[in-house]
Amino acid sequence: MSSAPTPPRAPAKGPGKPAGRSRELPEHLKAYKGVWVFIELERGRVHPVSWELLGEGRKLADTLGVELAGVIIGPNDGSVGAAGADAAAYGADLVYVIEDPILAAYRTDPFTRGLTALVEAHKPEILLLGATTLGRDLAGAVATTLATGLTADCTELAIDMETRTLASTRPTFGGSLLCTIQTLHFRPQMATIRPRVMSMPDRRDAAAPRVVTEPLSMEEEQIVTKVLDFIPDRDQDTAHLAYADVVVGGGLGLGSAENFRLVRELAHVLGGEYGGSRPLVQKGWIPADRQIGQTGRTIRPKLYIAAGISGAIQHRVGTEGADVILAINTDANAPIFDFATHGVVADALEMLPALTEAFRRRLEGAARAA
Amino acid sequence: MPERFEAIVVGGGPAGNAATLTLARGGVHVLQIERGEYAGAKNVQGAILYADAVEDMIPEFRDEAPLERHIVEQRMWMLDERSHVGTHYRSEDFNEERPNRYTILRAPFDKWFSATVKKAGALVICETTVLDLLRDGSGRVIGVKTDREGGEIHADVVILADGVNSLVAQRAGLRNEVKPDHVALAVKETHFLPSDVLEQRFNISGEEGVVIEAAGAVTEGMLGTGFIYTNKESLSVGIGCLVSDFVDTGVTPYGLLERFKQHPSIRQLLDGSEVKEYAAHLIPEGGYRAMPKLFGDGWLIVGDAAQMVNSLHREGSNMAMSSGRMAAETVVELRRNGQPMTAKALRLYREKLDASYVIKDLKKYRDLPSVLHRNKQFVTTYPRLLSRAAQTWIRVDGEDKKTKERAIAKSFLKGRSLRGLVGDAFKIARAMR
Amino acid sequence: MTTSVKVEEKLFQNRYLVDEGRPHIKIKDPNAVSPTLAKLVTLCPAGCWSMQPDGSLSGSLDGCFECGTCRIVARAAGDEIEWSYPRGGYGISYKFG
Amino acid sequence: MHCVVCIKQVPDSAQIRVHPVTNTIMRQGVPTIINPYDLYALEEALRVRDAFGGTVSVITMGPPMAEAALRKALAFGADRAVLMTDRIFAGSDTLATSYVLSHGIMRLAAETPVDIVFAGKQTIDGDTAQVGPGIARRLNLNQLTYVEKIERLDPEADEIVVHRRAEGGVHVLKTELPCLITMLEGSNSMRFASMDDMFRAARAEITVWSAAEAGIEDQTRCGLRGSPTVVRKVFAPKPRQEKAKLIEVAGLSASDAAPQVIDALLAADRKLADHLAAG
Repeated sequence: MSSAPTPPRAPAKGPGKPAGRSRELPEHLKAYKGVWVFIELERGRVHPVSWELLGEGRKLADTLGVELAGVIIGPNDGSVGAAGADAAAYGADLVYVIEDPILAAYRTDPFTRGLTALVEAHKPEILLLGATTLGRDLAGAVATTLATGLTADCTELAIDMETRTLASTRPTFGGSLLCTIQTLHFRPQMATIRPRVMSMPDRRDAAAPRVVTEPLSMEEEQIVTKVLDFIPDRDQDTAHLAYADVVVGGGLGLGSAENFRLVRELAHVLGGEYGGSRPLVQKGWIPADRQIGQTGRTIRPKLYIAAGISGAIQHRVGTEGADVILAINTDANAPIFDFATHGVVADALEMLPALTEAFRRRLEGAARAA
Repeated sequence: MPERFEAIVVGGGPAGNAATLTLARGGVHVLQIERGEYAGAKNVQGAILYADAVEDMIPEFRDEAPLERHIVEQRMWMLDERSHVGTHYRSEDFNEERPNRYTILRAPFDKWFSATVKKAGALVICETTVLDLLRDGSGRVIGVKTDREGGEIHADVVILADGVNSLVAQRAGLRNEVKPDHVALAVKETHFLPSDVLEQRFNISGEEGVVIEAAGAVTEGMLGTGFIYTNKESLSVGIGCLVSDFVDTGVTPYGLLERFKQHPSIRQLLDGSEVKEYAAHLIPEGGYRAMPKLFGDGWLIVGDAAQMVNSLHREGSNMAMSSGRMAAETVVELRRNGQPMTAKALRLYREKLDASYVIKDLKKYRDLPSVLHRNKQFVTTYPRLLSRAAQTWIRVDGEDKKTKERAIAKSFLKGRSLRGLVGDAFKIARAMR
Repeated sequence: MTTSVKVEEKLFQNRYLVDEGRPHIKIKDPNAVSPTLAKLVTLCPAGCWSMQPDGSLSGSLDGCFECGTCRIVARAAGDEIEWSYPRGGYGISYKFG
Repeated sequence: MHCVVCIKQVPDSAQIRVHPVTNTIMRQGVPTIINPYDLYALEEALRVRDAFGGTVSVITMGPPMAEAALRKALAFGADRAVLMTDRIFAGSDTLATSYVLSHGIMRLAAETPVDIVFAGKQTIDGDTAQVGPGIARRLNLNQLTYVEKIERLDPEADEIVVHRRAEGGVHVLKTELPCLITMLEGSNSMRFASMDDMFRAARAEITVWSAAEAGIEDQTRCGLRGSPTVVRKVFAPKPRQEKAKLIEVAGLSASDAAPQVIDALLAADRKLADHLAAG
């Protein structure tokens, strides 16, 4: 049987030594300069949250009067270079890069080793990562290794000029409250930010960025975890309401289980997910994992279309986080109109197919033009 | 090998806790089973706690139990649609060393009581529902069956404290279904207010409390009462009527509560409060005549499950504790004398009840439920007559007092006729004898 | 004056541990709705029972208080109702009570 | 197989309300529960034990009242419960918490070697999802977070294959025991425990370890002093006041109204327009 786990590797002593609670930044922490954004590169594609964070990082760097850098860790198949050019186009002054074949697919140990080495060598004061499953996994490991502060799932970042520290705001207690957290006497100040929270910056054509490359001092034999396969979601029809960008929801106003088909069709055209309110689950029109609302899934999409949903408070709690909410209901004073951003007083059974058609024409038009 | 205990108590309310505490202290190997997530999760009450029943078992309860306020003022209101007439009794005497009446919140209180029961050595298991009783060939109860795998548990005696619905006794054929005119459905909300605002509104300070009982037009012709009890930083606001009346009138319980809250005499008391919970529960109202058989071979019934509530005086939880304690004392005595838990031996429980206020009070008011049930005028006609009379008497409008007195007397005669008035007085007197 | 009371707004404040997919109360024949069973629509303090357009009586028991009123009234009128408490720990869980 | 499950007692956040008028945070009567994400971790550990035998230990760091959460975990079927409680743990953020829990797990491992440490994906009150990774780093465990399914487990070969949620799909990962696993919500559903489990839980002794008993020498790494992050303030989000902007469609047929509705939506939010254009 396996031996007892070895005693914990003492985290790097260095900057992690806890200092007193005084406002003044201790001497050895002054060496930490610059704002870094981890560019999440997987299977040759960069997750858009990385560009959103470069936009936010630019603001923080300008406030502090320091440089903004992108950090790219990946295989040496050229995708890292391309990502570096894009990073510059989205505002990065320079990029720190580690390229190595064993970094083809994300694994905790090699990526943590690489990012930790870059931080210890070049000492950023702020390190931002996207709150994706990759970003959160990596951030947790790196923050523990560096024994520094990490705030997760932030929805707002600002600089507290009094202490030149990052003030990150995030939801707590299941989203019913917000709290502002700071890392006063430890560097770097780490934070993960949810996708689609920060706005996407404009892409400007920029010269190739300054690149600082570091080696990954690690061999494949040292890495225990192996990636056997990647199964894309297309194959499984599992509802990913919590992560969807577009959600179309149906309620009792649809009148019957058959009419729920209209909700699925619109969701399909928009490349989004479909779901419904609690009563639909009870009537068996939709499975429980398709339920939107307090006892179902909390959704935070860009667009939520609520068709024939009255908008009971349990439903509001689960959908209020959407950027744009279009409510379609025949009852003008249905509660849903109190928290939707846009409303159409009409019959969902007519509006849904019409919207499906109009969106299909609009999107095909856009596709042909691109 | 199924688990075996000397006694099993079904239910974690006042009756169940009192029984289990007394059994544990009496050295009985006892298991208590509660279906809620914790003791109190499923329990609802106004709630007023009368100190004596608790004090008998836990003399220092005032220092440990979560109590809200001790009651210094009792208001009894008779309401018509736009007014109330009533009596307020308040006395400095109630600011005494060991107050007699408290307002409580049942969830925290039952949790505290349950912790005391555990400390006394009883084994308490929550989140488990007892479905039925186990019997031997001769029909003697020898344990319970729960809704969990491997859920058959044996015991020499089972004390049923599972509340007004008394489902276990029904399923085991020990009693038949509860009747609609033997129970009241009460709905209640907990309204939160900053304690200083609450204290200003009710003219109290510190730990002092006010309770209001309201009857009359607010129950919209149904037999029932409303109440407002002051807690530390909240008000318990509720109203309840006979289930049979709700069936006849078709009034919705939540509509009744909403209109009660809008009544001119009540609205301002709730101004600016935030409702944190809406609850509903049945209350035994059938009194002595609705009580089931209380004991048998290997079983006893206590508390609401035995329908032991004296509704006129709003006494339920104290009767639950007293009956729970007496049932447990019976088992402790029989066990000490080495007697088997047969029906004959368990009759001792009934004898203890008969000798106590429990049966005496229930017998005293055994006709009251039916009298009130058949004479709705006590909650419809009289409130209006009293309110009119009060207004006639108070208004100074040049009419001479003799004429005013005659008008009031005439209104009562017109409202109920001489025979009706005398008849009502006689009925009430007889029912209270 | 009729007060339009939105029951589900009231229930939102309460704490329920819903036993998904295991309703604890069943009307034997929801399509044979006797006059008494029809009264459950106004009688239930949590508004669990509602008449469907096709005349049947349907119950959504997430907000049930387990008070027993529907059982008592149905059986008093001789109607068939399967009534049990939810599984241990599930259902209403009062914070104040 | 010896599985250790880290759980946390948290307020039932669904019950925390913001007063609509005064915007103050109303905390009265909020009960404490086991962090819901931890239940998926506990159920998975119980399934591993059911399949391969061995024991499931549950460990938490918190005030004395956190024992209730351990009692409940035992009631689900865990074999042993450890409460780490000490004044100096108060105010720990996730870094300090993972430091404390790592010592507790090491002491458990000294009694019986630990094969898998399970933790919830995150807590509903802290939501930082770092305690798992923190423990994995400190105890040199292979880290497998956001796991949807354990596909294969071979105790003899100390090998495990899992499905880990990634963007747009799942990675199938193979690694060696001992490892740390955090389960994704919805990956399983908690069992309804047997009567024996309930009895065992009600009678079980909860092991209580102070900092010293858990072998913690460097007390500056615990509690507030060991916590790099500091919560400056907690406040209520401003509720969305304005009502919906009604798009006028009266008199229009649905097919005529639809394009106007789309224009209104795209005009409202650039991100939405970019997203839909990107197809």
